[in-house]
Amino acid sequence: MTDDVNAADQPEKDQVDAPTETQDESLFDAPPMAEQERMVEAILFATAEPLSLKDIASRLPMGCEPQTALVHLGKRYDGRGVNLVRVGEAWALRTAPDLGFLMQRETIEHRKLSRAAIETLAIIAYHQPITRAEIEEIRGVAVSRGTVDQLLEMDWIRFGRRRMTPGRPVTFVVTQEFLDHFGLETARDLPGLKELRSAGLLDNRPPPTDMPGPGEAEDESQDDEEQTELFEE
Amino acid sequence: MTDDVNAADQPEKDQVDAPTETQDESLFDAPPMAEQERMVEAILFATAEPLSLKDIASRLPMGCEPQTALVHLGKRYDGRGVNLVRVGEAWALRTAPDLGFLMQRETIEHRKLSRAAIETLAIIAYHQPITRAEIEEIRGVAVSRGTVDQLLEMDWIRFGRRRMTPGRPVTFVVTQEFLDHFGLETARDLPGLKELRSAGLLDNRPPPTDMPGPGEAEDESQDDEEQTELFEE
Amino acid sequence: MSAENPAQNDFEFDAERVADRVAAEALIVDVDGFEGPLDLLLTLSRTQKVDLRKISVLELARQYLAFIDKAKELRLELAADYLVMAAWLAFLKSRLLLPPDPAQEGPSGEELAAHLAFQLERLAAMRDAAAKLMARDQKGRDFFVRGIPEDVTRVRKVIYSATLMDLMQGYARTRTKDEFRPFVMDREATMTLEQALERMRGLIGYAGEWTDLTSYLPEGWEMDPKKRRSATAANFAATLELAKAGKIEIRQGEIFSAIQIRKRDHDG
Repeated sequence: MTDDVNAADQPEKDQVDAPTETQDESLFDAPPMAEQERMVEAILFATAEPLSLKDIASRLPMGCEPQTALVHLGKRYDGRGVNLVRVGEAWALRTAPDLGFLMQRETIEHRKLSRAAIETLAIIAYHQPITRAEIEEIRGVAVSRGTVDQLLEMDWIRFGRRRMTPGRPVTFVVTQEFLDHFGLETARDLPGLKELRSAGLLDNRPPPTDMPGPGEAEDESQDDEEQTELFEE
Repeated sequence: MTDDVNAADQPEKDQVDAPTETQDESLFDAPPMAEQERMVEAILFATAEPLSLKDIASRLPMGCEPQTALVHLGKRYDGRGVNLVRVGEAWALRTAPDLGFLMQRETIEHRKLSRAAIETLAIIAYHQPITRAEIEEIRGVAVSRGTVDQLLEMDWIRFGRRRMTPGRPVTFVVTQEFLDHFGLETARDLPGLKELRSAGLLDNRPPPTDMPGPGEAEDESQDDEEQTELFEE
Repeated sequence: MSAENPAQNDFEFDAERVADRVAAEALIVDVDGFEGPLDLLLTLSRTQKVDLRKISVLELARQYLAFIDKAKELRLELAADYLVMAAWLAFLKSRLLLPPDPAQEGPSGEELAAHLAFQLERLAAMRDAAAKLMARDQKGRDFFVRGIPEDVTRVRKVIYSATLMDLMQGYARTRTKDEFRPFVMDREATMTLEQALERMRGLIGYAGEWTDLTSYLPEGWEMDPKKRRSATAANFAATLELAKAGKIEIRQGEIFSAIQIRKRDHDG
């Protein structure tokens, strides 16, 4: 950062430095540079907005060289918890970017996943890899972008291979994170429908469609294997 | 001039680096002390309010030693345009008082305090914890509700513990904001406190009977204990 | 000027009173400026031009009373505080002037005077301390806080949760295109413990001899395997309850053989 500051400053600095020699002998007896640096430091600390060189100069006693003082200050704060940064044409002291995490305080909120998200997730888990069109077919409703995004963001699903079908649609699969969350070793550990039914979790009535009906009407021969395996009893 | 600045820096850096090695061996993989110092610097820099050691620690990674970091930081800012100051049990960065003249634009216009308010404030600061009746005894007049309200509103005084005397009167004490405002590390640093105490002028000397006064001569004699406690050195 | 001794000649005494009156007149202009009688007394004490510790309380009392007299003369409205203080000072003055009466109760004139002097000194000290306090470097005037505070931002992180059951139910819902219906026991073929117990309590009075538990199965529950299982289990649980309550005895010859019960009070 110091380098930036210095580099950026250089041309201007020369201009400002030039009159220094004459300035020192001037009537106004400017404070020593170390003092000027202190002053610039205090001013930048206390002001509510970044200050231009002109602003700084206008606050300093006559004969000061804010430009030079800024270079010193920049060096002094180089690598510190606070840095001298240039904001457009102005200067400010800011906390170091790498310490931004100290300025945040996380509040964690637990929320139940929406029904749409659970259903989508379940379909992906039971039928992976599965395309969005397939999910919609199973659910009978469109899958909102938000739902998929949420599941992706939670790192419970991810994109799988593209289907070798027209349009090469992307597929979704569940992640390791998903398995960890639900305490599963593999997606195959998910109970099959028959188990759900015999465990009394499902109505005994025969389902309206063939069970399990992976992929339906689609020609994804390469997936059928996994799929069948998944629901085999 | 640049040399001065650098030279001034050098020894401080060495001092700060020193404890790093031992730190690295600690149980909780705490960041090196130099890094902790940067963090404390950033945290204090970012806020206008003094922060307690606990506040600071709560924002640092586990295993950090803010106390030590503060010592290093205090040294680093010693003599700078911004200083590390202690405010009661808390810490803050404040511009050096000798540079106040540069900050006319930042100057906050305080509501002019009445003579009664200033006196009441001083009496509370030097005699805390003190009841309203005692303040009135000292000033020889009733303390108006408005005066106390104003001081409370400015956050310079607050209610302290109740007195264990008949009527359990409430007491007043000064706040951290009071210390911060007047640049006091602790209430013990009040100007002339020692002299006043040794002259016996802070003694709680109950008036002989029949003395007139708005305080109506209440019997609160066992407060000396608290008083001493507060100002003990 | 501060004459402690009351035994002065009349002329001096009068001159002093005149001076007091002049001073009082000057003060009276500013009567609103005083923060109570103690403040007035402190101001008056300044006119003695001595260290507060050496103040003549008697003299002060005289000055104060002169002030009050003057105020009355000018028909000025004075707050009650001032009059109370005047009365008290008049009393103090007499105490100080008269030889001490050994029979008198309470603090002596000197003690009262000393406390008044202490009060004045303390008030003056507090005023001085207040001035010193206000003369200190002050925040927002002499030193300044961070101008661009970067407040701690609250980052709200939402953690969504779902259980395996949610997942399975969700799947079941989509696959059956129907609401998930939790499994409900078919009450038709179930006998509860309560029902069996109720029934057994009624029957047990007749069980004088060892009787097979199976014979207690209610009518209509013996044939259907589901019903029989449920009734047997319920009856068995009921007999355990009754045995526990000391109502019956249970025996079983060997493992898997018939369980028999009988009434407890029939000794066997």
